[in-house]
Amino acid sequence: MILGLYNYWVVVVLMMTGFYIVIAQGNLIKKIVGLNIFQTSVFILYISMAKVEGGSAPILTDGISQYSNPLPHVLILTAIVVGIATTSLGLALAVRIKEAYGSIEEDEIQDRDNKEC
Amino acid sequence: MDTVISISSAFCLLLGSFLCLTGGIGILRFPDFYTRMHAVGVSDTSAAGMILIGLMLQSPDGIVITKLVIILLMLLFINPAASHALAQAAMQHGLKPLLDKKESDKNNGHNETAHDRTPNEGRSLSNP
Amino acid sequence: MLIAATIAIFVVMILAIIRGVVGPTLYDRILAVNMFGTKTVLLIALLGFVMGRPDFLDIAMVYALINFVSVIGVLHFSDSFEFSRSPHDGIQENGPAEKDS
Amino acid sequence: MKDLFAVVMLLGIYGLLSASFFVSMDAVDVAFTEASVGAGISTLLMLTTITMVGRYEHAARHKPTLALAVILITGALLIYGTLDMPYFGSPHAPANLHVAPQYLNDAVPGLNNSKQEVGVPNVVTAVLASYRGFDTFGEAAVIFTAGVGVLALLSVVRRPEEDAEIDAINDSMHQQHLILRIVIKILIPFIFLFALYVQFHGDYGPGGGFQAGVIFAVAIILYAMLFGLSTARRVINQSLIQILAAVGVLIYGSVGLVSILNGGNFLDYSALSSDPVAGQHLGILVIELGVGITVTSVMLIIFFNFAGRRENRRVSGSVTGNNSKNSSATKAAR
Repeated sequence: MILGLYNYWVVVVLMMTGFYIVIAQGNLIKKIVGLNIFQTSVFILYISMAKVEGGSAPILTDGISQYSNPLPHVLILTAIVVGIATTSLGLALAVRIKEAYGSIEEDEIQDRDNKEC
Repeated sequence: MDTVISISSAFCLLLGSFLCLTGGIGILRFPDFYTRMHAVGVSDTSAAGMILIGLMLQSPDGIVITKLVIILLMLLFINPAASHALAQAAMQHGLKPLLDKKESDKNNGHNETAHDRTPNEGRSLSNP
Repeated sequence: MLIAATIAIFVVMILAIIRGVVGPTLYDRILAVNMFGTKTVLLIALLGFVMGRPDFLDIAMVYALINFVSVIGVLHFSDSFEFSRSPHDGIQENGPAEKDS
Repeated sequence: MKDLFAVVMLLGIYGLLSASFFVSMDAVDVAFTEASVGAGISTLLMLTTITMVGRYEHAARHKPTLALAVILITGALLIYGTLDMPYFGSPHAPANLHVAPQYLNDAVPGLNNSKQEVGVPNVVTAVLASYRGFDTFGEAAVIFTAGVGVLALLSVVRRPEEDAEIDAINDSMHQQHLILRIVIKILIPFIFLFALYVQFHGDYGPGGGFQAGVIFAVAIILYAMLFGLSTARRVINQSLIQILAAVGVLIYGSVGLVSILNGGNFLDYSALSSDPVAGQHLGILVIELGVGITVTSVMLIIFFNFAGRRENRRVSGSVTGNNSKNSSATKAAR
């Protein structure tokens, strides 16, 4: 059944939404939000690949023999924390750009750069 | 004993879901912010309490019950405090409740201006 | 019964999202987020029971906490929001609420 | 949407939603992290940024057709690519066949006659801290670097006379928050207790250094928001947390060095003790502690710098801010 692939389609739609925001919006904060959505779509891709039919959370107890795959969980767990670190770095850059240029809109920044050259 | 527990747990869960739904409909249908907040603030806390009690009755061992009690206590602490802070902030920021609107709509236009002016003046005094 | 409660909470979450998207004022959105957070706590507690492993209630606790923190944070920052910088300040605060009636 | 505030609120809802998705996908540890990070800290940081850069975007968008075309083509190609992927939830997917069963077997004592290597029930913690210890070391270093980066970009030199002014603003603003302050005062010790539980219970349940670090940081951020930033600065010394951020990474690295000195490989915890399993337990505990310290202090560094920058701007712009507030009040009164 081709419908068994629906998780990937959700991921693709989310990823493209984030991608669209990143390339089509001029506002830097919105671009960071777009990157966040893109990032989350990758998280969802990994986590949905780790799910095993009939499996349970990978914390061992008696009486359960089927567990989901723990490896993608580990990768994503660290990726989330690194993601917040990079996001905060991006936001810090946005604040500095606002202070230097007085705006966080892409084209206004471009205009000012062109004028100064 | 088992049947009593399961029936009462089911009752609690159903009541909780019903309260939840009323809160959801309330947040969507009520006309202004304060009424919406009333709907959410009241139904959220009681619905959460009901559902958690329902779960407590079903839980297999002590540690789960303890955790549920902790969650319930946290919600009982946090929800009213958050609602209070929210309402206070909204009030201080000058968001008016929609109290006089209906009456003044029934009456003539003169009344409306009089009603509108009073809260605004109060605000400019309190918020110089 | 657990399933029924889960579905009810799902429905309410959708309603809260609608209010968050529509929400004419700032505070409506905060309220929607707060409500959504509480519902998430309940949903996770319920999901633990539905999946038969109710020992993961720690997550629900974290949610309750984080929800509170974010509401407080939003209020703290919205207090000092520089609304005055925007040209349509008064309209944003009063206009839509009156339109609703 | 023009209102960036609404965008951030919806992002917060999105974070909560994706976290509940992770729970339903059995990834409890990930959900734990996403809950505290995605829904809590990132929303707060975004809000702080918005208060600094302005709430509304005002540029008209340029033609989105090209962007739309690009994403449609890319999306179509990606969907075509998924046709070869294994089905959702299939136990025979390649990702589930290679190393993962071995990790699970190693953790279960006596299953398939495997020797017990790590002996930690939470497989995620075992993989995170032991099998992929190098990776996690790298992550800790990345977080540390991000903290240093934010410090370099946003740190402000504070003049003492401004402090008094900031204090005055804070006092006037926080008079109203009496109820919240009391609730928070009651709550904060329990939050710390809970963070410690998450930190040291990570071997047996969901949790670990990353999550506990964030919870610690959240408690302190809560305090800083309600009692004023300078009060929190007095409680938690700025240079202390900068040192602690480095100390966390150093703890992690030195565990690796100690295991080399004991005759093992780098980060091979079995060498830490005469009993390999006890050594693994010890190693995992210590490096989780290191990760927790690093995450806490980096989150605090980030928050304090953002908020400190914002307060400084507010003090310097307070005159104009008051004027415009008055004008808007009069406008509303008219």
